Formats: sequence, structure tokens, C-alpha cells
Amino acid sequence: MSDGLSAQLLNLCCGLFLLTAVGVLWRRQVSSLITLLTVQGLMLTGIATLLAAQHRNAEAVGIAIGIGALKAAIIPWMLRRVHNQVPDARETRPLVNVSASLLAAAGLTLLAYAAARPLVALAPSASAHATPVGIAVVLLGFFLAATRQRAISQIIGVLLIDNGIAAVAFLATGGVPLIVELGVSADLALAVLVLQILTSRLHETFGPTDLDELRELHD
Amino acid sequence: MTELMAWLIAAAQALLLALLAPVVMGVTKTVRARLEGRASGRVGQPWRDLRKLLRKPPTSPTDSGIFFTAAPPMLMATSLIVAATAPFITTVGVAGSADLIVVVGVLLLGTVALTLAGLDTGTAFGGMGSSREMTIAALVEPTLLLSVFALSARVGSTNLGAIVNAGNADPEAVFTPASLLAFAALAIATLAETARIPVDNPSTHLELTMVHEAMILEYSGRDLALIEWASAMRLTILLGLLANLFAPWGIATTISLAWVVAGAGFFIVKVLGLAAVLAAGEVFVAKLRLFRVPELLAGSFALALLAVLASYVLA
Amino acid sequence: MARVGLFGKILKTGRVAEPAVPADETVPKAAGLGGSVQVRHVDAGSCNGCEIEIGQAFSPVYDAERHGVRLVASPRHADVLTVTGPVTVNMAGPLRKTFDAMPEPRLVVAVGDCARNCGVFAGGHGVHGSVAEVVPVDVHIPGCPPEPAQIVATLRGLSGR
Amino acid sequence: MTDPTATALVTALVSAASGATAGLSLPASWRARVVGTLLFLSGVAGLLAGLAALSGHDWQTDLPDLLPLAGIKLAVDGLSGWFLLLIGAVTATVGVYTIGYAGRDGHGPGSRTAMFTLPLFTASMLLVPAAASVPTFLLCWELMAVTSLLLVMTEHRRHEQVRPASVWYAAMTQAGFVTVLIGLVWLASIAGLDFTAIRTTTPGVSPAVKGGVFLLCLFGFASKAGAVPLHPWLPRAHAEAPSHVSALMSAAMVKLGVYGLLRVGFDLLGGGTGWWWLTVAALGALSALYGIVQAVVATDLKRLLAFSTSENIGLVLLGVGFAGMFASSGQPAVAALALAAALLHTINHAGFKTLLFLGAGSVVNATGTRDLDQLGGLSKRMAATTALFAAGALAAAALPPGNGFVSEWLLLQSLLHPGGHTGTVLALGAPVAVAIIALTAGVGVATYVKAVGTGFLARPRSSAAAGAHESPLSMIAAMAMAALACAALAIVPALSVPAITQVAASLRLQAPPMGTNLVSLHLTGITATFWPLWLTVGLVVAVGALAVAGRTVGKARRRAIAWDCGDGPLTARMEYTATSYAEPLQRIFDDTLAPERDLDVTHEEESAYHIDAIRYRQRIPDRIENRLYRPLIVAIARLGEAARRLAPGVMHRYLAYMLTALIVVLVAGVIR
Repeated sequence: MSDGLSAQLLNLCCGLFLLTAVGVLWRRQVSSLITLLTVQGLMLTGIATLLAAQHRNAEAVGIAIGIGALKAAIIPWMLRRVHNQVPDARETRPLVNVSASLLAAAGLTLLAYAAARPLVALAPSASAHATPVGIAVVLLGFFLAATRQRAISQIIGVLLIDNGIAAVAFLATGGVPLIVELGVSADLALAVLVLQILTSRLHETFGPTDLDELRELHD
Repeated sequence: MTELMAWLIAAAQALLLALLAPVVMGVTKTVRARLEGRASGRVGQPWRDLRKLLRKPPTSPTDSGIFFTAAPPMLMATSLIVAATAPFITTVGVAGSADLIVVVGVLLLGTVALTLAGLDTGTAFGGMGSSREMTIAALVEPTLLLSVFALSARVGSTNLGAIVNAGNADPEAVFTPASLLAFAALAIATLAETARIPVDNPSTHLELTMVHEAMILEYSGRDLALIEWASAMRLTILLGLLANLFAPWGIATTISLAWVVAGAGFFIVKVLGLAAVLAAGEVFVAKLRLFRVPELLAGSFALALLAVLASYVLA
Repeated sequence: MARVGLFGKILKTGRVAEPAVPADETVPKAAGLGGSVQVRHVDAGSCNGCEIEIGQAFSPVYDAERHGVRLVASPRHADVLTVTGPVTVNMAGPLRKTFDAMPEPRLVVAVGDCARNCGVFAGGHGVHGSVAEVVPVDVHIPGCPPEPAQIVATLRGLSGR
Repeated sequence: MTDPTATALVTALVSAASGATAGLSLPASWRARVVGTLLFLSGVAGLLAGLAALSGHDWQTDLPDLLPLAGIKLAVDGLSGWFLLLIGAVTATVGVYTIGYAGRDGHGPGSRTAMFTLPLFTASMLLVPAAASVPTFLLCWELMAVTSLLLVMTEHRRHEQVRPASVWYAAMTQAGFVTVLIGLVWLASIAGLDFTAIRTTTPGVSPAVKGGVFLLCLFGFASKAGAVPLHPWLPRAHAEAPSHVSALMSAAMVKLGVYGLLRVGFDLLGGGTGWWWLTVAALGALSALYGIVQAVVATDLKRLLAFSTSENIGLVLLGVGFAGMFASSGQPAVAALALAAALLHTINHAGFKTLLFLGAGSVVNATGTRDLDQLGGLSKRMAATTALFAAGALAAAALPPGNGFVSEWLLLQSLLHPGGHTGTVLALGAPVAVAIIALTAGVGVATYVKAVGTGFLARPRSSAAAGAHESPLSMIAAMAMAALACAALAIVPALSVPAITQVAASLRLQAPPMGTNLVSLHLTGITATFWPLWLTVGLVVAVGALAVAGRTVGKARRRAIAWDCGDGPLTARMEYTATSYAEPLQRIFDDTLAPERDLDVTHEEESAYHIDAIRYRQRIPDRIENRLYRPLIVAIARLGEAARRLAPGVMHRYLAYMLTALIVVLVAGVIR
């Protein structure tokens, strides 16, 4: 694993990582969203393992494997279960049409790069140049959550944000202490679990989990 | 030795004022009667009233408590203390040591004792008189203190003895516009404090118009005597202060016996003169309606404020 | 110019009071008053004729004040209680209360015939009786109404000045 | 830890903490007694800490790990010693009072929460003067605000007005806290967190910034002190809180506003310029006048006492304001005299206001009502409370033998001091201030004569007042303690001169020109001396002699029914009530008070000429509140209504807000 190869692999993972995020914005079917999410989980694991290998830090490898398991396996599995229980979640009816979303995605990525410049200047390691990708994915996740109507797309938005933050953490600092990672992961798992129960309960009581109908609850 | 002498003179001064007070009331009544064409009684009539009242038994209403019985001695005590410590005969030692703000405060304490007694009787007139007396006392206070301010600004201290000595030292300082305005303000305040004509009519029988009299309707016998005597002393004290602060000549500045006696003589003449002027003034003025009194007091307050400003601009 | 006008008038009129009236004989109880008599007046149902005369007694012309006699507002301050008119049914209680409210030594002067023996109103429907039946009377002043000089003489007798 | 101040302060805090735990754990019957005694111990310890600090034992400590970010820093110098003394004394008195007042039944003042929060409240008040760094100060300040809020709400189950009062109290205290927070943090951002650091660097800070910081702190401290434009919480909170809490708040907590002003104004910002202190003096004058005018027409006893607190705080602020003006215009001697007057008035006011509020508590405890128009005739039924309340009223009305008069005399002397009047502002300001103090004193006397006269004397005006009975011994003992303190301060005020010199030194001011001869109060600058001891002795001897002489020589006193013009018996309805007593003054101050009167006449059906009933109702609103606060509240409500449309319950809308906020921040980061 010469340095040049690992650097190229790292760039590949980051590239795919960003691409999957844009894909999530692009696709409408929920099932394709879940597969994109799984791919992104794998890419994140790739980044983690590559960086761990670079720093020859055993603990970081453990973390990478943990993340991989969580992001690529457990969460997609949970999402699939929700997806199967809620038949009408086929179509994520977006508030903002797809082309506008993609333009917004581009704008957000540019903003991420501009905002990350001081961060990149500071960071010691070479891999830090890729940190803007993490920030971009966070912004995209946020955008997804804000503009999609289905409850399940909120969950996916949150997951994207979490992947983005983890990516930033790995790229900028070259590895996150175990405790922090455990904490974050536990939170994430819990969040998804709760959202999953919420969505199924919503479905049982109200039928379509279209969030706009939920407005009547408010008044 | 001079310490004991000073205390003795103070006691003598208090005694002199106590004896002089009814005579001052007698003089005001006589002058007033003469101007109204009446053949007035002798000047000693108030003394005879006091002596008769002292022999009669006091009565107190069933629901009244300690405040009713304690008011006459408190009123007399405050008058005695001011009489002993203010510079009437001499400005040396204890007699000249009183501070003007303390004198104003002690006199106010006497008024408060009487107003509480008025309320303690539980009668409508007692409450009415007490409420009006307090309203007027509250409005007189700014005038009194501002005229004090005007006087003390000229001298640099509110100590009565110092003010009188300063007036003695350079007589023309007494005739500056500041002290004349202060004199006018203090004169109006005196009328209000001692319930004389423009503010209250001491010889009225119609309870609804009374201010001071309404509070003492329930007193009789020696209580009434003490109150009448103390009120007469308050009038004498205030006239004496007016006389000495603005015409300080003849007051004894050393402790020699001759000077003290001369001082006493001068003082008596000045006070009786002022009392006569007061009585004469009363004949020409009618009693103001209660809610015109604040305007009068606001006027005197304005005079006092002008006095203070004048003492800055001119002094 | 009102002030100067008034002052001028005062100087012009000078003394209005007439020479003092000789005093009547005094009452033993009055000795304790020592020349200072404070009078509280109660109208126990009179036709106001006597009131006017008593008012004149204290006016500048008769001037009872020169003998040390003064009208006061409350019976607590008074030594002498002057009562006029036959005591009507309604005024009997209040008259009694006024007399009780006065501190010792106290005297009652019944002014006018009505006070003495109900005068013209004797036997009237609302009349309770003469003053003597309600409160102990020390001096009676006859007349309907009595002269102010007579009232001043009696009061002067009480004050002894 | 051998330093006396430290040991005393620590014992005070420890006994307060143990009081709090006792309050939580003990059964109802024992709770009041134990918490009361522990409170008393804590008060006495605080008092001793103050005395030690005032006699020169300055002490400071630094506990960095207690508070995560900046640590706790405590320092007790002369100024904080003075206020520790004040708060300790008030706490001790209230401690004894709580034993009797909190009762055995365990609800209301005796409930678990009240007994738990009371010692915490006093402990936080002891900590505020001792704080020596911005975070510590703000922490203790907020702890005090929260615990006092809880205490104000102890009786919310029994009276429904307690809730609006608490809402007002919470809103205004927190608003005040926020402004103080902004001010101090702004100052700390420039000059550092620690007070000593601030002291050294402030000379370099630009006057504009110092002015801004002072104004912000002034807003917060003036609202805590209850100065008039910021006072609406005071009459509500004091009227609704249980009396021992009102006593603590009115006598002690309110003074910490003044402490804050002195600490920030003189100590941290180094005296500042003239216009600062002119605003303080103007604020003082306004609250003195408006406070007492509202007090004289108040018929609720505790509302009257609360407005009178506003008035006395006005006088203190007047003193502090003129002290600052004299100091900044180059007359240190007169400045020290004005400061001495203000300081002495804080402790005098603490003395007689505690006595008055505890007296009011005893009355409310016995009769169940605070309305002066229902009370009356208590002088026979509650002799001890009446005598003690009258003594407090004498002091509060600033009449000579009382201690209120001593500090007012000093304040007037400092204003009348001819040396002080250089510059037109002072030359015109001093006489106007004297006039305002005089009018306030005059109306103050009328207020307290009304309170004592209609509240306690003659016949009871309601069955509640008729059935009154004397309060338990511990309440009387507490009131007696406060009365003793007032008497001591009245008769030998010169005792406080060395302490005031120490405080002036810690504020880097000159010692006040006052002689320390115990018998008299002598001002060395101008020939003005006043012998409170001889005056009191003279009065007592004269009154005693006259009374005894009368009884022995004269005839026996006769008791008779009051003269009722001969007809029917005098009933209680014929007595003057508090409303009618203050009616002339209310008519004179009509345009400032603007009472709301409504009169409805109901006629008989048959004809409009026969009147069935006439109903007249008059209410005197708080005009500043209506003119200033009502529009503010309406504006905020409208703002709230508009904001409500922003949150329609749509999930996306909320996420969109968050996203836009994030983007804006990033863009801002990029642009800068």
C-alpha cells in the first residue's frame, strides 16, 4: 500500500462519498435511496480504514470496522424494514423539484469548499484537503431533510448529516477517539430506532405519513 | 463652671418661654380685639384659662389607648426641648446649640403625636383634623427646609447659634434679598405650622372647618391645658426664631449675667412686637379653603427657592 | 386699596364696646373657675330668640369676652352649659349626654322663660319639660328673650372678673 | 483559614446549607424551629464576617475547580463587609421570626420548599457581596433571584394574585439580570474576568465603553433596587410574598442593587464622570417622590411598605448620586459625607423596614387581612406589635429620635455643605434635591401616621380585626431585636463612622469628615453637630416628668364615651379610614396619581328620579406602569402573535430555518 495508491484510493472514496449524497437528492424511489446510503456507508468505512492504515493505529481500524457494520449493515437493514411496512413510501414527493435541488446541491458544495478553506489551511495532514467533502455532505443532508415530505426522507437526511460529520472528523483529524465514535454511533442507532417506531406508529394511526397532513395536529 | 452655667441658662430660657407663651397669646387676642372694636380682656386671660384647666380632671374616650394620653406630654416635651436649645436669649453654650433641621424635626414630632391622638379618639372630627394637619405639615416641610438652606448657604452651617452670630457680626448681610425672601417663606410656614388665620382659624366653633382644633375636641382638663400651653409655646418659638434669625440684635453672645438679662429683655420685646404684627395681619385676611392652602404653600416654596438661588447669584 | 380703606375705617370707628355691665351675684360653685369661663351652648328646642340674644352677648357691642368668658366647640372644654328653650322629647337625651360629657366643676345656665318653665310652649305635644327636670340648673335668666346685657351680667357674675 | 472573616463567612454558609437540608428532611412540626435557629446562626455569623471585614481583615480566596469555566473567586473588603453586616443582621432577625411565623402545620411558609429555599436565599445574598469575579458575581446574583422567586410563590395556592405577581417579579428580575450580564461581560471582555484585573485595566478603557457598561449595570441594579421607572415588581412581590420573605427582600436584597452600583461605579470603573452620577441622582429623586406619593394613597399595608422601600432607595440613590458628582467635580470631603449618609441610610432602612414588615406579618397572621380599611383597634388587642410597629414607623418617618432622621440629617448636611457647590449643575441640583428630600420626608410622615393611626388605633373596622390576638413570642422577640438595632443606630450613630471610613477606603474615597465622639454626630467640615443621645434622653425625661406630675397632682382621669354630638353611638364606620385619610393628599397629587373612579347609579324601575343604589369605586393605578409597561407588554404580545405564524407546525419549515441559518453563518465566515 504505497502512499500514492492510498492517496488515490482516499480521493476515490471521498469522490464517491460526495457523489452518493448528490444521488440521494437526485433519485425519487426510496429503495434506491437506501442502496445509495449503503454505498456511502461503505465509502465512509473505506476512508476510515485508509486513514487508520496511514497512521498504523489499531484502535482506528477497530472504529472503522464498527462504523462499517453500523452504517453499511444495521441502519440500511432497519430502513428496509420500515420501507416494507410502509407501502406508500415509494415516492418521496419533493417540495423543491429535482433540478432545483441539484442546483442547490452544487451551490451548497461550493459554499462548503469556501467555508472549509481556513479549516484546510490549518489541518496538518494531507488528507485534510478533502474535508470540504464532509461539510458538503452535511449541507446536502440538511437540504434533503428540509425539502422532502416523506418522514423516511427526514431519517435519511439525518443519516447523511451524520456521515458528513464523521467524514469531516476522520479527514480533518485523521481518526476520532473510540469513545467519541461510540457515543456518536450509539446516538445514531437510537435516533434511527426511534424514527423507525415513529414512522410505523404514524402509519398505523394516520395512514400516509405525508408530513403536510400532520399540520392539523398543530392547531 | 461654664458648662453648668450653660445648662442653667438653657433651663432659664425654657422657663422664660413657658411663662411668656400665654402672654404672647394674650397679646394677639388683645390686639385683635382692639382692632375689631371690642374692649378686649386683660393680657393675662390665657394664664387664667390654663390655671383653671390644670385643676380640672382629664377625660379620655373608652376606645382610645396610650397614644391619646401620651400626646399632650409629648407635645409639651418637644416644645420645651426646642425652647431650651434654640438661641433665644443667648447663642453661647447649650442654648445656642440646636441645629435648624433638628428643630424642624422635633416640632414635626409634636405635630405627629397630636395627629395620632386625633386618630386614636375614633371620632370623625379627630380623623378629619388629623388628616388635614398631616396634609399641611407634609407641604410645609419643603418650605421650612429650603428657607433653612437659604440661611445656611449664607453662613455655611445650619447651626442656629452660628447663623444668629453671623447675622450679629455683619448686620447688612441680613438685608440681602436672599434672607428677605427666606423671611417671607419662613413667615408663611410659621402661619401654617401654628394653625393661624390664613390656614386655620383658631377661634372657630364650626368643627368642619377646623384643622388643629378638631384633633383636641376630646381633650379636657389638664390634658387640654398642656396642649393649649404647648401650642402657645410653639407659636412663641417660631416667632422667636423668626425674630432672632432675621433681627439678631440684642441677643447675648457671652455668658455674663447682665448680657443674658438684656438678651431676655430684647427677646421679649421682639416676640411681643411680632405677635402684635401677626394679630394685626390676621384681621385683614380671611381663612383660605383647605384646597387653596397648597397654593399658598407652593407660593412660599417658590419664595424659598428664589431665596436659595438669590443666595448663589448675589452672594 | 381695600387694606388701607379697612385700616382707615378701623381707625375711624374706634372702640364700639359699651361700658361694662355690673356683674350679678356669683354662685358658690363658680369660685373654682378663677376668672375663666368657657361656655358650651345647647339649643334644647328654643325658637332661636334666645340664641340671637346670646350671640349679641358675645358681639363687639356687649363683648362678654372682656370678662374672660369664651364660647367653645366641645362640652369637654366647657365649664358652663347654657341651655335655651323647653326641653323637647328628642333633645332630652342629647342634653343629658352633653351635661355628662362636661368635666367637673360644671354649671348650667338656663336662658329664657322657656328654659325656666317651658314658657309659651308649656304643655305642648313635643315638650318633655323644663331644663331643671333634665339637668341640675344653677342660674336662671328670666325674659323672653332676656336682654344681652342681662346674659353678660350673669356670665360676668360666674367669672368674677 | 485563621482569618476571622473567612471562618465567620464559612460558618454562615455551612449553617445556611444545613438549614436547607433540615428544611427538606425534618417533619413539619420541627421544621420551623430548626430552620429558624440555623438561619439565626447563619445571620449572626454573616454579621461577624461583616464586622471582621470592616475592622480591616480583608480576605480573598480562589476555588478554580468549583465552577467549570472560570472558578469561584471570593473577596471580602470594606464595602462587602458593610453589606455582609446588613444582610447578616436582617437574616438573624428573620430567622428568629420564622420560628413563630412558619407555624407547625407545614404548609404555606412552613412548607418543605419554602423552608428549603429560605436558607439558600440568605446564603446567596451573603455570597453576592463576597463575589470577586464576574462569573461568581453573576452566579450568586442569579441564585438569589431564583430562590427569591420561589419564596415569593410560597402561598400561590391560597391567594390567586400571587401568580401574576410572581410573573412580574420573574420577568423584571431576569431582564435586570440580562442587562447586568451584558454589561459585566462586555467589561470582562475588555478588562478580564477577575475584579482585581478589571480594577487595574479600567483606567485604560475608553470612557464611552465605561459609560455604556455603567448604564447597562445601572439598569439592572436599579431594577433590583426597585428605583421607580423599574419598580413595578416591588409592590406586587412584597405584597404577595409571606412577610418574613418581604422583610428579607425589602431590607436586604434591595440593598444589593445599591451594592452592585457602588462596586461597579466607584470600584471597578473608578468613579466615572459627572453625568453618570447625575442620572443616578435623578433616578433617586424620581423614585423618592413617586414612591412616597404612591405609598401615601396605598390602602394595602404591605404595598404601602413596599412603595416606601422604593422611596428610601430613592434617597440612598440620591446620596450615592451626589457622592459621585462631588467626587468627580473634585470635592472628596463632601463626597465622602454624602456616601456616608447613603450607607448609613441603607442600614437604617434595613433596620426599620425589617421591623415594619415583621410587624405587618404579625398583623396579617392575627387578622388575616392586609387592608388598612379593615383593620383598626389593634392597640389593645396586640399591644406589643402595635408598640414595636409604632417604633418602626417613627424611624421610617424620619422623625428625630428615630434612626431614619439621623441618616436624613446627614444627607441634608452633605447637600447644604457650601463648599460642595462649584459648577452650575451642583449649584442648582443641591437645592432641588433638598426640596425633594423635604417633600418626601413630609409626605412620608403622613404615610406612616396613616399606617399607624388607621391600622392600629381606635375601634376595629371589621370582625377580623376585632378577633385579633397577639402573635407568638418568637415573632415579638424578632421584632424587638430589630427595634433594638434601630434604637442603637439612632442613639449612637457615631459607632458607624470607623466602619464607613473603611468602606470609603475600599472605594478609594477620602474618609468622611465626621467626628467619632460617641455621644454626638459631629461634622468637622462645617460646624454642624447633633446630639441624638441628649435629644432622646431629654424627650423621655420631659414626657415622663409631665405624665407623672399630672397623675400625682391633678384629679383622676375619667373614662367616658367619645363626644358624639349627643345622638346615636359612634360606630366604627364613622372613623376615618386609610382612603379618606389620604384623600386630601391624593387630591393635591391628582395629576400624578390619576385615580380611576367609576360611579354607577341604578334607578328604580318606575321612575328615573328614584334611585335604587349608588356604587362608587375608586382605584389608584400605578401610572408609570400604565404609561410605560402596558404599551411594552402589548407590543411584545403583538410580536409574539406575529412569531406564531412563523411556526405553523410544518417539519420542513423548521428544517429549512436551520439550514438557512447554517448557510448564513458559513457565508458570514467566508466573507469576513
